[in-house]
Amino acid sequence: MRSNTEAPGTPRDWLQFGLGAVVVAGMCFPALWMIYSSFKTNREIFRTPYALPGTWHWENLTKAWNEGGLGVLYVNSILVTAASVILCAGFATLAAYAFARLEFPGRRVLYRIFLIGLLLPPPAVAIALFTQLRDMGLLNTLWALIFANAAWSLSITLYLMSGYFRTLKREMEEAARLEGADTFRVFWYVILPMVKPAIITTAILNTINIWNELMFALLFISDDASRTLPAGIVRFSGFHSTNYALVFAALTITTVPIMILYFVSQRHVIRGLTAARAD
Amino acid sequence: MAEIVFDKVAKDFGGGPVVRDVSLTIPEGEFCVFVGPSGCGKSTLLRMVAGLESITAGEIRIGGKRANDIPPAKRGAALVFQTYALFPHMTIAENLGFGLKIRGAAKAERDAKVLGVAKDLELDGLLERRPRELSGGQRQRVAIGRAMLRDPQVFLFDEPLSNLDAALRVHTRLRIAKLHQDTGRSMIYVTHDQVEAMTLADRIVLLNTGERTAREGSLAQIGTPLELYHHPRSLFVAGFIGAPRMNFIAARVVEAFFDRMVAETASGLRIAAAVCADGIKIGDPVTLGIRPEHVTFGDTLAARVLNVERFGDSSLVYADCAEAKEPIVARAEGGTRLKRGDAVSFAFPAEHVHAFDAQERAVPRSVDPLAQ
Amino acid sequence: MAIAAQNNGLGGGRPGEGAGIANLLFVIPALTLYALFVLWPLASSLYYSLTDWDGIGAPRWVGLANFTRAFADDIHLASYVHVTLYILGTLVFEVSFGLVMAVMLNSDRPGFALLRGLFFSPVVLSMSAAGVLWNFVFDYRTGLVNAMLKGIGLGDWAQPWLSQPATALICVMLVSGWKFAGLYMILFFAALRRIPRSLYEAATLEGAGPIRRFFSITLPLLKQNVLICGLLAVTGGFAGFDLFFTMTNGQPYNSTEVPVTWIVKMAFDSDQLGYGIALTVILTVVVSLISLLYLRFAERSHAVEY
Amino acid sequence: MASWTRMRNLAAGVIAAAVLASTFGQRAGAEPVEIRITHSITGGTQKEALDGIIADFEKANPDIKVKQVVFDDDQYSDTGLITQLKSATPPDIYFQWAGFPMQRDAKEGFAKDISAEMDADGWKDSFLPSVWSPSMGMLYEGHPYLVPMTLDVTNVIWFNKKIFAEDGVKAPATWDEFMAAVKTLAEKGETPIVIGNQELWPLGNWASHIASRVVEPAHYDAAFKLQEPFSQPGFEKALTLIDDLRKAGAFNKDIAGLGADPAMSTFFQEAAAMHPIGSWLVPSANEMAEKDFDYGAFNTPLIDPANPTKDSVIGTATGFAVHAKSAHPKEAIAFLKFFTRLDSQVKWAEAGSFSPVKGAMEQAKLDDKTKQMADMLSHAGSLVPPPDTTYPVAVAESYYQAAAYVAGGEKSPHDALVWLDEHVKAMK
Repeated sequence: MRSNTEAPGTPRDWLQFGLGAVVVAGMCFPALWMIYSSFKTNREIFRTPYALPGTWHWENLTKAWNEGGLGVLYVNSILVTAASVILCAGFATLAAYAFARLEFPGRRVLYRIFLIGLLLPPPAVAIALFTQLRDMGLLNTLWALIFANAAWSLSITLYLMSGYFRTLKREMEEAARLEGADTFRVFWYVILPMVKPAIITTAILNTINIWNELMFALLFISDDASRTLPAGIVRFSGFHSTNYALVFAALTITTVPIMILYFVSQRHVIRGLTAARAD
Repeated sequence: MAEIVFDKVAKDFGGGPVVRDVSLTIPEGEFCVFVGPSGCGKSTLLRMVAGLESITAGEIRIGGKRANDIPPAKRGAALVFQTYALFPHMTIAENLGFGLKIRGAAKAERDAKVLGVAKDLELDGLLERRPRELSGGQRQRVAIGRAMLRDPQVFLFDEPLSNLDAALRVHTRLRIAKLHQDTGRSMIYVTHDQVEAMTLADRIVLLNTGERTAREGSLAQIGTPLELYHHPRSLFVAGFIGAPRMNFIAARVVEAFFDRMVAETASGLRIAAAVCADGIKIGDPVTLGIRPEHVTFGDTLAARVLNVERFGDSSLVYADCAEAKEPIVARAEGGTRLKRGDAVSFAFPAEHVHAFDAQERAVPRSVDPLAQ
Repeated sequence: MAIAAQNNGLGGGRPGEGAGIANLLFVIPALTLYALFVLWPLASSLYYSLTDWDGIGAPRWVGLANFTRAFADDIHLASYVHVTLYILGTLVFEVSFGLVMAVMLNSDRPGFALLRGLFFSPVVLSMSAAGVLWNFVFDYRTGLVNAMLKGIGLGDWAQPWLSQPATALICVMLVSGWKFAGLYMILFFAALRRIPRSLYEAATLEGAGPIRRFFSITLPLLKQNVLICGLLAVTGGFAGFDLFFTMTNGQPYNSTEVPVTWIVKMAFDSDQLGYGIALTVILTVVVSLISLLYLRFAERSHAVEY
Repeated sequence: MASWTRMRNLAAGVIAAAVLASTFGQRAGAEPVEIRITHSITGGTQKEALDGIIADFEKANPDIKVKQVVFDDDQYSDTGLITQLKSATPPDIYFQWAGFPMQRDAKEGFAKDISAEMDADGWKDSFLPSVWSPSMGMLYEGHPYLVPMTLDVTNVIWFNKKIFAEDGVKAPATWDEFMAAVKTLAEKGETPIVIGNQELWPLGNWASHIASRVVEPAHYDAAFKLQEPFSQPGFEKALTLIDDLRKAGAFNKDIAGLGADPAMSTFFQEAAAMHPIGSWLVPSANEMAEKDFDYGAFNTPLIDPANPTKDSVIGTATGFAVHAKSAHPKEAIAFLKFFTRLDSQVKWAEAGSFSPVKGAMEQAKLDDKTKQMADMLSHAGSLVPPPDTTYPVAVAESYYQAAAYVAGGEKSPHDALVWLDEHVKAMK
C-alpha cells in the first residue's frame, strides 16, 4: 500500500491528482452532457448544445418512459441478467470444482473443450444458434437469451473459478474428507463458502457483460414484450433519432440507475475485480 | 487393536518411485516418527495411511484390515496438518464440531464434546472466533483438538510444528507427548527435524531419498532414537542423525584385527576404530566418522581454528585440517579460550570411531554404548 | 494453457471411489448447457456453411461455394483489415491508456478512489447506450465536437467524423477506449497493488526516478497482466459488434465494416444465412488460430502461468 | 430488405383504391375462432386505423377473434417474420412486401394461392387494375398471393418551399433545371440535398430510380439479374448524373455516415433545401416539423425523353398473405375482405395510407401533401419497383454501395461500376 506514511500534498501528488482529474472529467463530460440535455427542448440542444437547460423539462423523462416502454425493457433485462448469472455461476462452480479437484473420465479433454469457448467470439455461432433456437421454439422468449448468455459465460467463469480453486489449499478438503464428508458435502460445507469471493467476482463480470449484451438480444428477440434494454435503446433511438431530447431522456433513464447502483456498490465491484487472483 | 502394517508399500506419481519397498509394523500405542530429508516421501507415506493418497503397490493394514480401499473417513485416522487446515469461514466451535456434524451427532452432544476438548486445550475462550483471529499456536491447538474429537485409532501428524516459533515448538511438542501418554493411541509423526524425531519417538523410521530409494528401497533404518544415534546402518543415517553432523575422514585400511581396525589417511595419519574387522581387508577404502561430542583434544590431528561458536554450556570448534575436506567440528567446554587462527590438535578415541565401507555401509561396532 | 495438471492428492484416484464416474455429475449441468448452446451450433455451422440457404426454404448443398465466394468478397476481406486496425487501436486506447491511468491513479490519498470509480464507470454502461450517445457527440451538424470547435473559433476544423473513411474507424476506436480503458485500468491497478513496495524503495535508493521505476519495475512485473489484457483485447476485438452496429454500421464506404457486421448483414439483411454462416466459420478459425498462436507465444515467454 | 426496414413504423405510402364489401355468414353457437395476423405497424395513425377496423370486424363477426402479433420493422424483415413462418403454429395472415419476398414465400409454400377467393364475388375487381400488373409483384406464376394493402412511393424529392422562394428556385421539371437549382442553392450557401446514407438505401433507391430512367429496361433487368455486367454506358451515365450532383456540391458533407432519420430531421429543421425520400415523410412531418414549415414534392425530373420509363415513379406495393398452413383460412379471408371494404379503406386512407382499393382515396378526406402524392402517382407513366424488393437483396445492396461511392467522391462512376461487377461476380 502506498503513501499513508508520506507527507500529504507534495507538488508531485497535486500534479498527479490534477492530471488524473482532467482526464477523468473529460471522460465524464459526454455522459453529463447527455444527462442535462435530456431536460432541454430539442431546439435548445441544437441552438446551444452545451449550455444548461433554460427550464428543466422533467416531462421529457416521463414521455420517454412511456413511449419507449422502458418499464418492460427494465424488467426483461433484470430477469435475463439475474437468471443467466445465477445459472452460470452455479453450473460453473460445480464444474470448476470437479476439474480442479476430482478425477473422472475425460477430465482433461472436457476441460480443453470448455476452454475453446474462451477464445470463440459469440458471433461465431450467432446465426446457427438463431436457427437452433427457432427449432426449439425458444425465439422471442427470455429463455433464448438466458440460455445463450449463460452458456456463453460458462467458459470464462469456469476458467477463472478453476484457477481460483487451484490457489486454495487442499488441506481443507482433505481435513473435511477425513472427518467423513463425502464429495458433495466437501463441496457444500467447505468449498462453497471458501470460493464465495470468486463467485461474486465472476458474477459481477458476467452481470456487466450480460446486462449490456446486444447481438443475441437483437437477433433472438423481435417481440416488444421480451426485448431487453440494449436492444430497446437502439430501437428507440432509431425511432426518435430526430428528437435528441427524448433519446437523451431515455438514455438517462436507462443508464443513471445502473450508474447509481454501480457507485453504491463500487467498492464491492472493484474489490471483486481486483480480488480475481489472490485471497 | 490398531497395529499398522506396511507391506511392500510403494508409490509412484509417474516420475519414478517416490516410496519403494516399505515393510514395517507399527504396534498399537507406539509413537513412530518418519524422518528424512525433503522429498523422501515421508508425507506421502503418512497420507497413504490417511487415505489421501492411493497406494501404487503393496498394502497397508490397519488393525489387521487391508486399508487400501477403505475411504479416508473410515480408517479411524486423524490427521493434523502442517498448515492446520482450519476452515476459514467457520468459528472455532464449528471447526471443532464439523466432523461430529458430518457424522450426524446431535447438537447438544456436539456442543458438550467440543467444550470438553476446548477446555483441555485452553481454547474455551476462543470458540466464537474465526481461525484468522487466532495465533499460530492457538490454531495448532484447534487442529489437534479436532483430531482428538475424532477419537481416532491412530493420530497422524504432518510436520505439525514447522510453522511455529521455537518456544511454541517446545511447548506443543510436550503437549503432543502428553496426548500420546493420555490416549495411548498409535501415532505417526512426520518431520524433517531430527530434534523432534529424537525427542518424541518410540521408534524412528528414517527414509531414503532420490537415487538411494531406487537402490535400497525407502527405508534407511528403523530403530529407537539411540539405536540410530549409536548404530547408524549407513553413512547416510550417520550423517543425518546428530547435530552438528558427524565428522567424516576418508582413509585406507592398514590393519584389521578381531575388534579393531586402523586406517591411514592420504597424508599418512593413522586412526583406530573399535569395529568388528571380520570382512575387512587391508587396503580397502573406508570412511571414518566421529561425532563432534566425541572428538577430544589430543595430539593426533593438527588443525587451525576457523571459528568458535559459544553456547555457554559448551562451544563448537570448527577447524581446518589437511585430512578432511570439511572442517572438523569438535565440542569443547563452554569456557574454552580457543579463538580463530589458533593451532589445535584433536584426538579420536577408537571406541567412538565409526567406519563405513566403499558401499557406504557401516562396519559393525565392537562396542555397544547401549549395553551399559 | 495447462490443465489441472497435478493430480496428486484428491485427484489422484482416491481409494474406495472407483473410476470417479460419479464425479461427472458435477460437470454434467455445465456440459449440457455448453453443448446445447455453444458446441452444437458450432458443429451445425459446419453443415450450414456448405449450403445455400435463405433461412426460409430448405438448405441446398453447394459444397465449398460459400467459401470460394468469401475469399473473393472484397468487403469481407477488407473487414479483416479493419478489425486488425481496430484491435491495434484498442491496444493503444484501451490497454495502454488503462495502464497509464492505473499508474497515475495508484494512490491512497483521498480523491483518487473517486477518480478511479469515475474512470471505471463507462464500463458499466451498455455499449448500445454508449454508441447512441457518441453518435450525438460526433454528429457533423449538431454534434458536440463540432460545436466545441466552432465555440473556440476553429469552425473550419469541423469534420463529418463518422462519414469519412479517414476518421470513422478512429472515432469508433476512441469510443471503445472511452468505454473500456477503465476495465484495464482496474485490472492493472489490482496487479500494481501486488508489487511489493520494497522493490520501489530499493529502486529509489538506487536513484531511479519515476519513469525509470515504471520501465524497470512496473512494466516487467506486469508483463503477465499485459499479455492477458492483450489477449482480452484481441478476442474482444474480433467479437466487436455493438459499437460498430450502433455508430457506423460498416459505413462510410464499408470502411468500418468488421467481420461481425458483415456477417449479420449477409445473413439477415440479405437473407443469405448459408453464406453468413460460412463467414462465421471463417471467423471462428481465424480467431482460434490467432488465440492459439498468442498463447503459445505467451507460454514460451513464460509470462502466462496457469 | 434494408430499405424497407424503417419506413413501416413511420407510416404509409401512396396510391388509390376501391372496395368490396363482403358479407359472411355467422356460425351461431360456435366457440370464437382466433386468427392471428402479424405485421410491423407498431404505432401511429395507421395502427389506430387498423385497430379500429379490427374492432369493427370483431363486432360484425362475434365468432372470430383477431390477434395481432406486432414487430418493429427491422426485426420483422430480418428475423421476426422468418421465425413465424417456419413455426409449428404459423400466423394465419402476415404482412409482406410484393415482389421478390412474396414470390419467395409463394415458391417455398408459405403463402396461399388466393386465386379462387379473388375471383369469387368480384373481389379482385375492387382493386385498382394497375395493382395486378406483373411489375407490381402481387402475382407468382400468374396467380395472386397477396391481398394488396398499401402502395408506397419510395422516392420523391421533397423541398423546402421557403428556401426555394428565398433563393429564387422553382421545382424543376428536367434534369438540367434540377442541376441549375442545385447550383443556385449551393452558391447561396445552402445544403441543397440532405441524404442520410448510412444504410445505403436512401440514396440507393433514388440512384436506382435514376438508373431506371437512363438504362434500357431490358438491360436494367438483366444487370440486376447478373446476366449482364453493370459496366455499360447506361449505368455509367446514371452514376455520372450523381457524380455531377456531388461536384455541384449538392450533398451534405456527412452523407456517408448519417442515419436516414437524422437526415429527415435535418430537412425538417430547415438545414437543407431538398430531401429525396419516400412518401412516409408526410405523417412524420406532422409530428416533427415546426408549425410554419412548408414543403412540397416533385418527382425525379425528366432525364432522357427517349426512355420508355421516362416519367416513372419508384414505388412498391405491400399486402397481406394468408399462410398456406393456416388453420382458419376462411376466417382469414373473411377478415381480409372486411379490411379491403371501401369503408374500411377510407379509414385506412385517412390514416395516411395509400389505399389500393378503387374509390377509397377519392372518398377519404386527405391533407394537401397526401393529395399531391396521389396526383403524382396518377400522372405517372409507370411504376418502377426498387431493386431490393425485386432482385436478390445482396445484388441490390451492392449497386447501392456503388452509388454511395460515387456520391461521396470515393470512386469515379466508371471505377464504381468496375468494383460492382467485381464484387457481385462472387455471388453468381
